[in-house]
Amino acid sequence: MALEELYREVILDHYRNPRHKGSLTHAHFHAEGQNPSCGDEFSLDLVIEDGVLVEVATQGQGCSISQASGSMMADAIKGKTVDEVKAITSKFKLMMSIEEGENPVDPARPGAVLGDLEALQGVRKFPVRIKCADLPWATLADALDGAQTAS
Amino acid sequence: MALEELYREVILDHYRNPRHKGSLTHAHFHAEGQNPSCGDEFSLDLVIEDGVLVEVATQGQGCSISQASGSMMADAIKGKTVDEVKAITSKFKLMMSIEEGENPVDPARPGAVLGDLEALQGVRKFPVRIKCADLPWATLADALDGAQTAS
Amino acid sequence: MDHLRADFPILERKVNGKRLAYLDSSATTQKPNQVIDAIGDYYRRYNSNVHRGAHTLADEATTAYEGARTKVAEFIGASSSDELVFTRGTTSSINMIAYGWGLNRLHPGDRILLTVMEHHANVVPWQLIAKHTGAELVYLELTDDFRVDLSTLDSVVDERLKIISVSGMSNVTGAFGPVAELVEAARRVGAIVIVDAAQSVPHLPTDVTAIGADFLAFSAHKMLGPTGIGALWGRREILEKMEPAEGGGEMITDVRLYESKWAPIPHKFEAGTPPIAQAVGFGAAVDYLDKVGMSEVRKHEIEITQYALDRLADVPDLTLVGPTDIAVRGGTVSFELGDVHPHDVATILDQEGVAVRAGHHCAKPLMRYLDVPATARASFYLYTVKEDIDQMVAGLHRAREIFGLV
Amino acid sequence: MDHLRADFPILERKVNGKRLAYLDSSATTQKPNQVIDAIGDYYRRYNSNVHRGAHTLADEATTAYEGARTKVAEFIGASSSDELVFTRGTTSSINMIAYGWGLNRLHPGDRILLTVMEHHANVVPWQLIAKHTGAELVYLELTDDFRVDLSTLDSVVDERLKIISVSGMSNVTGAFGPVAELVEAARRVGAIVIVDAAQSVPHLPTDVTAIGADFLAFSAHKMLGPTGIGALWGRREILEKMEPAEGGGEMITDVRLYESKWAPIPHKFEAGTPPIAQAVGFGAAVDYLDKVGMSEVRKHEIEITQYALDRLADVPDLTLVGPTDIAVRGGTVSFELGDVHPHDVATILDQEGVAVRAGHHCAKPLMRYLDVPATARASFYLYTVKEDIDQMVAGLHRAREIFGLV
Ligand SMILES: Cc1ncc(COP(=O)(O)O)c(C=O)c1O
Ligand SMILES: Cc1ncc(COP(=O)(O)O)c(C=O)c1O
Repeated sequence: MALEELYREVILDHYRNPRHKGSLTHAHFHAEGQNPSCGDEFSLDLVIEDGVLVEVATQGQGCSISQASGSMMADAIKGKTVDEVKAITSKFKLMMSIEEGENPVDPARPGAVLGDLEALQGVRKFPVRIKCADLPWATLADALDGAQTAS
Repeated sequence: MALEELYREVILDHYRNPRHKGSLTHAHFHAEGQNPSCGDEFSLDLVIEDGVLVEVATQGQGCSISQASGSMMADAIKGKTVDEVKAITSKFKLMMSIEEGENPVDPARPGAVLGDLEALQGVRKFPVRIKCADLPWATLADALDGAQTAS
Repeated sequence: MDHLRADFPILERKVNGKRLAYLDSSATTQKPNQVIDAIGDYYRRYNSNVHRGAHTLADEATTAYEGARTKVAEFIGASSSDELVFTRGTTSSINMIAYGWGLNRLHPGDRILLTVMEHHANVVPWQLIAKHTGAELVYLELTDDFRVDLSTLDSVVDERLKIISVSGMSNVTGAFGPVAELVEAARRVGAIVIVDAAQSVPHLPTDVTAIGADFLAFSAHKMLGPTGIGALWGRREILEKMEPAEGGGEMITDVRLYESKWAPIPHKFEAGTPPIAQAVGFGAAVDYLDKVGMSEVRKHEIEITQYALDRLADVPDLTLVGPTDIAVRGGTVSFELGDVHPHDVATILDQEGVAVRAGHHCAKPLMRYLDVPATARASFYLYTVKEDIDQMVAGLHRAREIFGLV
Repeated sequence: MDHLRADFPILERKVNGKRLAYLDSSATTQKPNQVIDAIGDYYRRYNSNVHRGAHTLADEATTAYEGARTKVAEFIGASSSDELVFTRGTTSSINMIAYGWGLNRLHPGDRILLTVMEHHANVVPWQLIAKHTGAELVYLELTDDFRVDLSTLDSVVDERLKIISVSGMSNVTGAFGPVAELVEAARRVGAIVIVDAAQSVPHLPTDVTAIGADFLAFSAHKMLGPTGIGALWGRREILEKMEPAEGGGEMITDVRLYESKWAPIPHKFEAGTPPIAQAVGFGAAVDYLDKVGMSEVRKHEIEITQYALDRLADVPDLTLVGPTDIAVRGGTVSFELGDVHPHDVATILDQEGVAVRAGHHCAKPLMRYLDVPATARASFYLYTVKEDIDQMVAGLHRAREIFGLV
């Protein structure tokens, strides 16, 4: 049933125990996102050194989908290069069909392509909730834009 | 046919040759009326001496019904006492069914009660035009109110 | 009232394969056939622009439009239909006062009194006007039982106070606003009182002359009527003094190149082609409510709300956000469910055919004040039945299950 | 286009026992079944408030509402639907610019350029803003053939000029406004240009990017759509800079007690519950016009207008108030008939089933400029047929008879 696919255990786990929670006080790039229609919020602090996201901290408030998506995203991008992060973002958006193109996730090998994030596939059956899952990623794009402008 | 009843010859005559046209330069009571929905205008100058409307002057611009009604009204009220004018107004309004009550006009004796004004009875079949016929009378009421306040 | 449900075609709909339990009437109500058909009939038979015409259709449309004004005016007990301005909704009504009265009459240091439970429609316009005029906003807070706290009222009622604007019923907590007390306070210093009646006029018998306020603002779509229209009732003397906010056709007696003369009330506030079909629908909505009777509506809502409060009290982990005393509240019921986010509650309920809102309900200052990021909200109307509540409660149990609260 | 008439149920109506010849489309157009049914269908199947919901009906209503925005934006060639704000009509659209841009940006001595042929909707808002800001109004006059006289233009184009607002087509004379010339002039001094497109968008193929103006304002009800909704198209950079006029729900990202943050365009201009059913109807209207094709609409109107001009030229005592050259005008035909007052003309025509307007057509400055107290006006649309014109001409002869002009 669709609801069970949406609210997988791993999602509830990330919702209740968000990874990399907090904020950074030293030099970093910061972005904040908000979903005006539901009020969900997500903010992101990044430290980028030599093109690598060495530190990631997130804060947020909102539904399980937006917050779990943010937590999983933080997990997935930490320690990656900016280019790798962009590739992950693109795969994520394809998976959520926010961008046109084929879903890169391999059903035969669950978790192989996007790790925990693949649990968010159930959201596709709930089109109104896609914007929840996307909120952290839109915030990430803002933060990376900021980093690019600064460098 | 209704249109012929509306546009009786006497109405067209008053429309084209309005009686008592002009304005007064000496002491008088003045009122202006306007029908915002169609733009018709009517203005009235009165000299009242010992309770008698000794002079009446009108100016206006608008459809045949409003202007003829004004011309006929001027004819009907000139030389009358304020009380007589109020009685005429009341009869006119009954005839036009603007006020509740019985039409005072006697079909057996055309013109006996309200003179030329009775020609306006045809307007009753055109409810939207009743406000045209009423414009000069509303202006008259304003002028008389002004006179009353002044005395 | 169960028999009324047959008048509402949408209630026969299935949502996600389930019976629709529409519990979102505070956002907008559903419409009976009588209203939908009145609108269709207008377009099919006598659609025309109003007021400006000398042809039959224009006359019929004008008569229907002005007839609707009379109906709505009578519905709220106005002494004259001239006091009833058709607007585009509650938001527009309040903005009309803000720009028409506030912008022209407020000065630096003047004060506008609001409460922290106001809808954005009764907050943001005043922020805009405060910025333009230098006036200040002042807020009343809430008591522990979600009612407006009047203990600080006397300290803000002085000659600086020019406007009080308060909601007749909160669209989050369901609590009634202290309209009578604020009217009394305003009279002491000559301030005007505005009631945001978006949630009260649809649900409570209303008599504007008894209320004693200067303005009442409400929306047709929250009382069985169409979207796109609302009303502003104003006391005659005040309306006559108030400047129009919008300029355009139909609201003038004369326009010259550099100046214009306004039409008499209410038309001076109705610039441009009005929402004609919507007025016709609004009139039909009011006819419908008149026929049912507003005290019957209130009676039904008391019953259904009490039932809902009782059933919700039995749901573990559920916290009500609003007063429990039915005498001081309407049928808008906000709650939290453990750590299940309201948005997730709404999604799970939707799968069960139950339509509720989740979020800040356009009342962010209230959410901050209460320190809840969002609530789920169920709201009722004359077509709500116990079965709807039962369906919701079953859905809430399902949500608890899915989130492992069981 | 005759076959389209079957889509318009009202055209089958009899008026005063006669076939209805509806010649009042400049005031408001009639609606095809496709539009009426789209509205009914909305209320019967998926009525809900938009944007704030997590339930199925809210999602469907939001999709339809935003879908309508895309349709209307594409209809006028906008590059993005974000540039399309739903308003309550042309009047509201222009007031929105006046308050959102004018009130916040104009200073004493700044100038607003209008023409004497503007509708009150494009005059009165600027008078209000001039009063609030100390800005001045300046007018262009007309040439003998009822077109805007550009010979004085250069003398008013200087750094004081901040806003130019002009009608795309006069609702009295039918003359097109000199939009291209004014856009060019505005560019020289950095003024913004607003097109009151109430009469042009419904009748002419429109491509906002080609026009080069900054704003276009129009009404659904004049283009087969419902009353109660219109649109404001604005250039993205300008919309992003412009302040909202109305405050309320749905137009914010955050509201605190003393300040708020606006939502991105277009939502920051859409305070409160929008006209949802009306947007759905507007979308259906645009679908209908798209299917017919706007160049076909214009072609048909050229044909019917030329026919009308020719037939009216044969009516003794009749004076046309508007240009005779079909290339510079649309299908709105004003005239005088000897000393028969336009209101009387309209009453007589109405008895013959012919619906025309009479009066000042919300253009009093123009009437004064032309020194005519009122005109009768016949106006056409895609459903107008030669038989309508013939019926009117017969009625005009009857009017001459009744008034003894024969
Ligand atoms: C040229 C023009 N501008 C503005 C308007 C005002 O449109 P609305 O009444 O729909 O706001 C009209 C129509 O009445 C018009 O013809
Ligand atoms: C209390 C309250 N005030 C104002 C509004 C705004 O009404 P509308 O959106 O119809 O303008 C609403 C509804 O959304 C409301 O509940």
